[in-house]
Amino acid sequence: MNTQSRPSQVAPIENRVAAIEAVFEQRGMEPKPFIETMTHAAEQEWVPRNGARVVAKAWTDLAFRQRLFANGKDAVAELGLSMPAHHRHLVALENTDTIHNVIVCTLCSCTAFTIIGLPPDWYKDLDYRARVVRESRTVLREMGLDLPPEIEIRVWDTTADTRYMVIPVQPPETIGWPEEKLIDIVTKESMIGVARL
Amino acid sequence: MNTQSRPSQVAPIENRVAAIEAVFEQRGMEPKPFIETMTHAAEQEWVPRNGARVVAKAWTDLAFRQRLFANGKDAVAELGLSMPAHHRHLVALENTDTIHNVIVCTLCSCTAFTIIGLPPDWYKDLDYRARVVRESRTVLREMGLDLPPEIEIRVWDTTADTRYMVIPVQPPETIGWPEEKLIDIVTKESMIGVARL
Amino acid sequence: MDGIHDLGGRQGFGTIRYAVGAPAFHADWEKRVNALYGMAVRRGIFNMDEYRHAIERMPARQYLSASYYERSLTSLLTLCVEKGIVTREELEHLAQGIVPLSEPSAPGRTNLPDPETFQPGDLVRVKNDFFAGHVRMPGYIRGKPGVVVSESPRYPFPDAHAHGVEAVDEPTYDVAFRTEDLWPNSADSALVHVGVFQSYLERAL
Amino acid sequence: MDGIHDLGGRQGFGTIRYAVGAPAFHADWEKRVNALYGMAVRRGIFNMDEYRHAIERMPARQYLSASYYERSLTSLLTLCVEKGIVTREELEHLAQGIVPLSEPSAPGRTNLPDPETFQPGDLVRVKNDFFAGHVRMPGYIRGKPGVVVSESPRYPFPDAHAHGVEAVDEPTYDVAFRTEDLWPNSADSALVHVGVFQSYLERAL
Repeated sequence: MNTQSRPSQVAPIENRVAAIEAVFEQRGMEPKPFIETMTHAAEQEWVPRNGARVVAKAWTDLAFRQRLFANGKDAVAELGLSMPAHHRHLVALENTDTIHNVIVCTLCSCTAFTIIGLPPDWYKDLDYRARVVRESRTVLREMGLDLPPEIEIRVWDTTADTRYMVIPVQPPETIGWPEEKLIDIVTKESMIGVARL
Repeated sequence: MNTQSRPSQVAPIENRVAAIEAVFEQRGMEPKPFIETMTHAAEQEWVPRNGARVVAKAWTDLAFRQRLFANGKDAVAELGLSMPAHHRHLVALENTDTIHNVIVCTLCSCTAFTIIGLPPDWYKDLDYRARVVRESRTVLREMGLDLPPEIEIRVWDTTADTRYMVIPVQPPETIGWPEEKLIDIVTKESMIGVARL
Repeated sequence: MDGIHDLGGRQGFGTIRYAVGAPAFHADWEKRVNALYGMAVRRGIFNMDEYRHAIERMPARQYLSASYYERSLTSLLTLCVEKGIVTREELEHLAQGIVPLSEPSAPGRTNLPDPETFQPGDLVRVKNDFFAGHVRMPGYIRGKPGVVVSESPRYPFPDAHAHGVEAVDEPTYDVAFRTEDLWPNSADSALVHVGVFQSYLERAL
Repeated sequence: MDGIHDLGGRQGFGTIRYAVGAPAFHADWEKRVNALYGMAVRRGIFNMDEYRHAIERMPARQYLSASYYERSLTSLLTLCVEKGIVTREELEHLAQGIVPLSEPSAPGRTNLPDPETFQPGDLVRVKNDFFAGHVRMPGYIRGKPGVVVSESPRYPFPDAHAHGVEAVDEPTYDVAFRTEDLWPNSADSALVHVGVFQSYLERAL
């Protein structure tokens, strides 16, 4: 390609990514190890099991549960879990027999990703962002969660840098289970609030 | 193509047009002569010269001008011009030295097309529809019409089936010209209101 | 419906591709689409409100990426399928490919209750009204105050007429809104005149 | 800005492509984009508000047709050009093709005057406020009444922070809105909780 003339076709997306990576490389920013570290974190460290540990502990340890609802960020730190500096607050949302919480970010796709994992594709889709604030019950039903009419819905739109996670209702048949076993039953979807357990 | 299985690619647009034309043909609706008639009308009959005749007459015939502002549809009928049945009203908008009118249809792209001609491409573009109601002076300036601050802008959003046309200010140097010569200086753009003469 | 088509006042759009004497058509198929939908209206297969609504019912991404006449074609094809003129399968067989159609419609509604009659000069307010079907109230005037400038002939109520619902024709009013009321501190100063159906209006207190 | 990104409550969108255990990434380049923008933030090339705003500044059609990580990449590239890290020409040379970027930004603003402090239980109203720059007030709460549920730590005021404008951090309030107030007769009944910056709120009378 002649650098003097502007190209006529949009560059393939892989080329565009490679271009900025090359720029960072040339500027001495050493992007490769950072990409490796970040990708490892995204895939191995920021996993829904973090949030599942929080939930299981909140189910089994009443004092922790109270601390979690009082100050989520401090409480999850007790379990060795951290959040980015700009996430200054974590609000744990308590589902009950009559209240169901669900999380969205209508303006972009913010989440407490270090705790509940990076958001799944559908969470970032325009359809979920547009619809769940206005048609929460309908959308949840379409997603397989048909809530009885006596359960109220609370939708949390992540518009500031406060982050949310849903604490699902513990299934009654699991009362008394050890914490480790409880961790295994908590799903990412239940912590976003599009599923109950 | 096997009719039993669904196709996997979107059909080219020409194919989709040909498909519905073939259906109309099969149903005995005889689309071909209709297409010829309609296309002839769109290209030869619904021309801005119609509106230009209305404007030139309004400039030169005060009684007609008054009838035009009182009932646009009846007035243009005097010149042998007609509008579709669902266009029940034509409002002529008088530009003055202190008022400038401009037409848009934010919800789709409605126009008095039999009078001022089918809308140009940019009139139907999302950019014009989104911007001209909120940033009228800026948009007109970008389009080459830099209105002095003492001229007020009135934007007409065509949301019902009433239709609009702008009657531009007659350029002072053309006062006294014969109607035929005046017709030649009236542009489609000036009757939409994105230009003055 | 609060669809993506309701563009008035939305920001992030760009320079208008303006040229004096710009064409209405860019391809032969566009002329044929323009004629074919006109033929369908002439034949009574659908009316203009149904036509406009079927455009609005296009999936948002398709609406924004399609050209004007592709939107027009999608409406024509959708309504011909919905009205039983042809099946989607037959269209796709004829077109040798997928034929994108609009989404199904929400139910329509009749004229709103307790209509008020207005005179030029009356202060009015657009109702704080939301409706999932076809509506000709652009979102930017919802709840906003304006002044009645004149009355137009009666038209079919679009919220009914686009849905095959029986309704009476009703007056539309030319209502002038100040951009200072529509978008405070965030618009060029102007009056915006909108043709507003009687059902959408209430007297301003 | 009242951009196309402000999707909450907009109609015409479809079924959610939901699957249990759905992935965050679909391709290797997405992971690299996620890391590279994170690196730029970590290095102080831009902050999260600038990042979000540069996504919103994408031309509307591109915004709606791009995938999540393509939007993310476009923001990263735009800001690296705007911050002088690289020129568009160099990017296009390296990428061997056109590199779509976002549109320029409108000016930012500082915290709004006369801030009020609220307590849980207070009735508030979101100001009828319009701003062409970055704003974290979704359009669906504009002018609407709600109840303060709690207060969050102070955050940088996004309308300033996204534009390099000096401003003080300010409280955000968890405000609960009834869908009956947001979209009367046109929504599933629910409470919608939004994190609202102090500058956007006024006391409800």
